[in-house]
Amino acid sequence: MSNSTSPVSVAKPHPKLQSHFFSMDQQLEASTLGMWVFLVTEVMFFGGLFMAYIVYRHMYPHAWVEASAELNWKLGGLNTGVLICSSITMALAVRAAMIGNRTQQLINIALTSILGATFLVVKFFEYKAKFEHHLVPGPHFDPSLEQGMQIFFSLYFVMTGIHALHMVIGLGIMAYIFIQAWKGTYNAEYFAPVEVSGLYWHFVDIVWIFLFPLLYLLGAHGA
Amino acid sequence: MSSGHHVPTIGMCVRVWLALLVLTGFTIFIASQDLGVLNTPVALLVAITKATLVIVFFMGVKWNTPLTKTVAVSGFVWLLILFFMGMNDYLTRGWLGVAGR
Amino acid sequence: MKEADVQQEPSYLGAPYGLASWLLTKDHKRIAILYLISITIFFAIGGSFAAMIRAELVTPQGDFLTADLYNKVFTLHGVVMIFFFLIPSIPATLGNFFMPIMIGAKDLAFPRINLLSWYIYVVGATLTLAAVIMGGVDTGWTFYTPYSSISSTTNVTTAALGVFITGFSSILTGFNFIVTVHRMRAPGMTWFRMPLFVWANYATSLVMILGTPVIAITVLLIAAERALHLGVFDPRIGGDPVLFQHLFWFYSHPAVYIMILPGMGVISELVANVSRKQIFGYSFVAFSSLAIAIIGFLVWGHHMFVTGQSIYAGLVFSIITMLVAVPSAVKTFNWTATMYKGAVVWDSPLFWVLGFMGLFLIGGLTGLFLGAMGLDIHLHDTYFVVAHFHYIMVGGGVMAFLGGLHFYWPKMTGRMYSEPLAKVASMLVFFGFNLTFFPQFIVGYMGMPRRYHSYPAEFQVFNVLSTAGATVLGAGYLMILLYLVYSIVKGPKAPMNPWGATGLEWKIQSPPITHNFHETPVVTEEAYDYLHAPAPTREVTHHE
Amino acid sequence: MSSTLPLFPPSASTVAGDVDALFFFILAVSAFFAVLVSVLILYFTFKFKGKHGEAGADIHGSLTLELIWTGIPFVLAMVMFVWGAQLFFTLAKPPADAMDVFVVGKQWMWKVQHPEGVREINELHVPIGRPVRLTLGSEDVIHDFYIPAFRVKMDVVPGRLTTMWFTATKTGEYHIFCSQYCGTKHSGMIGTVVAMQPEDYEAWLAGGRSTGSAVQNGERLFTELSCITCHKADSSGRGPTLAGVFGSTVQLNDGRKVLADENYLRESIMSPQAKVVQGFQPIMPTFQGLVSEENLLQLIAYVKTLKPAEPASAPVKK
Ligand code: HEA
Ligand code: HEA
Ligand code: HEC
Ligand code: CUA
Ligand SMILES: [Cu+2]
Repeated sequence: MSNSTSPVSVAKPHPKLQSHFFSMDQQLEASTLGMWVFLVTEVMFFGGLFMAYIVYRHMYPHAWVEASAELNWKLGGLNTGVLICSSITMALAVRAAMIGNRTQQLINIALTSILGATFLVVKFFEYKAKFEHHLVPGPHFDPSLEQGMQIFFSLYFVMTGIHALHMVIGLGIMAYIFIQAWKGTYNAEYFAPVEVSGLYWHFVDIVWIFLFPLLYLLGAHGA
Repeated sequence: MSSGHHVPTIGMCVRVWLALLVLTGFTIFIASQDLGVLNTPVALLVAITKATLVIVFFMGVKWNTPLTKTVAVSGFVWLLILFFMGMNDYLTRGWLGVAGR
Repeated sequence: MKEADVQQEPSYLGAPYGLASWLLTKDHKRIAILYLISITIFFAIGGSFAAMIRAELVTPQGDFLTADLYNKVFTLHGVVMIFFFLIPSIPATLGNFFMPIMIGAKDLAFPRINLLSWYIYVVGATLTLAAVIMGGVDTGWTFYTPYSSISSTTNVTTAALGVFITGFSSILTGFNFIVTVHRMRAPGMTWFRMPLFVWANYATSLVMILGTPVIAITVLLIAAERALHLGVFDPRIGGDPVLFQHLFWFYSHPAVYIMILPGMGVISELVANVSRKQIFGYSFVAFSSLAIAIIGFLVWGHHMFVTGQSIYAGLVFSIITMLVAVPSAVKTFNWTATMYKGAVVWDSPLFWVLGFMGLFLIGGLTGLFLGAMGLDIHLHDTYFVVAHFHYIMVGGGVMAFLGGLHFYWPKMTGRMYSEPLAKVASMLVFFGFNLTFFPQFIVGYMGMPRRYHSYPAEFQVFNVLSTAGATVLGAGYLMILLYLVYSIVKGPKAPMNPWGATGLEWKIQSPPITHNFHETPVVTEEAYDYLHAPAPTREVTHHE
Repeated sequence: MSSTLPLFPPSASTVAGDVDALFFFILAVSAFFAVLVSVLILYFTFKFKGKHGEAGADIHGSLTLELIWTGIPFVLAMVMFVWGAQLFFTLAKPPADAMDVFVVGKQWMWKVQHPEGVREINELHVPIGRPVRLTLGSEDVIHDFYIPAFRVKMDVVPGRLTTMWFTATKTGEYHIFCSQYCGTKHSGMIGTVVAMQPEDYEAWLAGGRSTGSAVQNGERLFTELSCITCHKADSSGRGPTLAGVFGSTVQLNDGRKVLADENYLRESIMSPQAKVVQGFQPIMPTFQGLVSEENLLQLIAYVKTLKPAEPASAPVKK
């Protein structure tokens, strides 16, 4: 890799240039690279759960199908759509920041947040249904169900729970960049925070893209 | 300054978005068909395609430095290490046959 | 290289004063000092637990502590020493302090995140200490299920959350380092001009970001299993306890390289300096760090040879374990060759280098015994393993940390410590260490299992020797603590370059100014250019 | 303590010598490198002692040397690997004629049952010169059955069965340790192996109180738990006949094929729906919680003895 840093001397430093960087470019590249490295850690974080998923699915293929059939694939599908829509609004928000269009930024960030909140509301109703049907692992778990199903639901709750937690954090970030965008902070010179938040949001979407078929759609052909 | 930074077009965003929605519909549809052993591979293939679309276009990897591309790929490569070396154990537990026979 | 003229500016230590200015600092050097203080406290805590272990094991009966207490003590000893001392030790202190300087940067890429990582560390550490105060935790540092998830009645959840949170501090450090090395190098600082310490920290950071998230999610699963009944490893509902071990060691084996790679980096700096010579085979030493970091991810199953893991998997893990020993061998031989035809100066850093080499060798070589499957059956979970990892982690890791600390102390604090005392202390530590842990190899091969509160009487002699050694070792450590602290108060002022070393860090004043450099340096020479290195300047002491 | 300080554990099994041989080989290699490097660095320290301000020779490296000291350790490491792996195979594959002993670990004791039905706790009597195969199960957490004098050890994992074997060669009493941390009295979970002359062993067996052999007990349980109602000797039951199932390859209804080893039998009883035999409905109830780990071992012992009626079609080789 070639030496990436160059001593570009900027005439008057941008007000958002932190003192330990040479240039806005260097600063932007550092934050995008930083976010990507962070996302690698996120991949591994969810990866541990997927490992457990693979092992137990291999051990209990039948229970997996049975348990998956208990999930509501329609709600899962709806949520997939919701997240995909939030991804395009997020992408448009980043674009708006890059071209310095404040109104578009605000609209798109707001839309993204609303879609994210919708996802969480749907998720809430799904969880509620699981409680009512005694599908939450632990002492109240329906004992008549075959071995392996309880593990499926443990993983279901941990995986979707952590995913939902990421969504909540994402909404917090959206609130922050919304306020900043309101103040007109972002423009063609300085949009790193929006870009980086976008990377995070898309990543959370990707996790769901895998969770949806792996959790919800196994039981569909049987039923 | 940010000359090197690619501004995505709205058209591109919409096309990717439509592709993602279509693929979601497709994966739901295909799940209702019994493809035998192909069930999981097909579902995964669709999911991987969708994820790739998001990574390449929405996350802008396409217009990013080789370093970022490497980083983006490396996370998944490492995950595969975990899966392969781990499943090495689970898939070969019966390797020696029945002990003593 | 004139120096006295640049000595005047206020250093990072003094400008500005006040507790708040430290606790809210974004200066990587101050954060390094915060870390240094924290890990010293944890070393003392972990060391006190070690003292209790050794006191208990003097007699076979188990009469000093109750069995429950003993189990808690060694668990906390392991947890504290690994997660709160050794993993952050070199990267978060020496790495944090010197990596940016070595590549000519004013700071890490994300100073605020750097500070955040220290706060996260403190929160995680506090939670773990809370677990201790609430009655301790007794699972062993490995948290094996189902003991940890369904059998133990101690504060596993709290401790697990503590480890979980601390993991993020490690992740953030690693992530910061990676971005810094890629994006913050000064003009002319090409990859192959970087000091090997930077390479080593870079490799370590890769392990941190790729491995740590997995342990985080794994201990979180234990917490979820205990607190929310979300059982994943519970055999009663069909879970596989061995899966936990896979996930645990996926991180924890690479983590042993988090603990040794930065140490190896320090030794590379020191060995070049004490030999006053270009390092032998620079690129081989640099790439062996990367090789260790990467191959190190493929060997975790060597901790599981007798857990009923499939034989095929065992074979694969064993052969790669043997492979990963080779880059360590390459490093060892290159260090040795560096000393050939050097001009070896007998300053105190030399003593740490020699100590490290001897102990790391024994530790590493005994790893080969454990990596050979048929032999590991006998040795697994005996004191042989305990001796192996203390030789590497304490003999290697802590020796390297102390060596680095002594080497960089003048730069960090601006003060010189007593050279003769340092030499005595290093020898005390070396002999005390061998007396403590060599007998454990023997008693381990004889079959004494680890984590034993009481043991058959025929093993007593070795345990008495070991405890005697630990006393000497503890005295050595205490001595270091005392004279280093004393030097801050009463030590002579340190010159800019007391060891006549190469590298950007020795071209700035001691202690450095807040932004390290007056102007961004432009690098034109390779690392370790000792042919053109300045002579050490000790005279500055007169100007006091 | 004896007057002479022992530095080495007794070697009392057929493999002990082999393990020690590998140990000494690696020890020799290690000693060689440890001495080599230590002597060199000390020699250089004295020989090339320099003063402040001097510089060492201008040497940057040597590709030849790098290749040598990558290659030699690599080759030696591979030798260690192959040797260790070979030994591991020996230790993992019990001879076919081994006598079967069942061991159940629980916090914090070992329960042993001999094939003839004699039981003991924290003791294991074995004849010398005869391979003994232990099948290990756990009732709670992971334990580890370790006999240093025999150089053998195996984890005892809840939820599955593991095996280990040895042939004792010297009479005497040796330690059994639990070598996987298992809670408060982990260090108290110890016992004794008594290796005896075969005739003494027979005498000891005869003197012991037997509660029926494992197979007999298994047969009794097979009736008591009404396995027999579904698993008949012929194919008339609702479940598959179990004759000859052990060691065969079973075709499952989802297309997979699995080897019917002890763990498969165990799983079939504890979570029958995980692997359903082709052509059958998943109607077998789980016996999780109904049979103890010991009973389970007895059931399995019994199932293993079931042989198909006409020997010609036996799927089990040997
Ligand atoms: C810093 C920490 C550290 C490091 C660097 C290492 C390095 C190595 N470790 Fe160690 N290990 C631990 C810390 C560490 N270990 C800990 C904490 C445990 C126990 C955990 C627990 O259960 O609590 C453990 C346990 C452990 C086991 C499991 C034992 C068991 O529980 O049964 C094994 C098995 O293979 C092993 C092997 C190795 C090997 C092969 C290396 C190699 O990387 C060593 C390479 C170095 C050399 C080989 C020396 C230099 C080489 C030469 C001079 C040339 C000659 C070389 C050849 C001929 C090849 N270690
Ligand atoms: C970095 C890691 C590290 C370090 C530095 C140490 C240091 C020491 N360890 Fe530790 N040890 C582990 C990591 C480490 N250990 C791990 C991971 C385990 C496994 C745990 C498990 O099984 O779960 C273990 C287990 C372990 C055991 C086995 C317990 C058992 O299995 O039953 C023993 C027994 O002798 C032991 C001894 C020692 C000793 C004597 C030291 C000495 O080096 C310590 C000497 C230091 C001091 C004595 C303190 C120094 C003094 C000061 C700094 C001054 C201030 C002091 C006070 C105010 C008190 N350790
Ligand atoms: C209600 C009827 C029923 C009872 C009672 C029952 N089984 Fe089964 N068993 C079956 C059926 C049906 C199958 C095949 C489907 C399957 O694998 O689950 C089976 C499969 C098995 C298998 C796997 C056989 C093979 O060919 O792979 C074993 C072993 C077994 N049972 C043992 C037992 C034991 C031991 C008991 C008593 C403790 C028992 N069964 C009680 C119905 C029963
Ligand atoms: Cu049972 Cu330790
Ligand atoms: Cu390891």
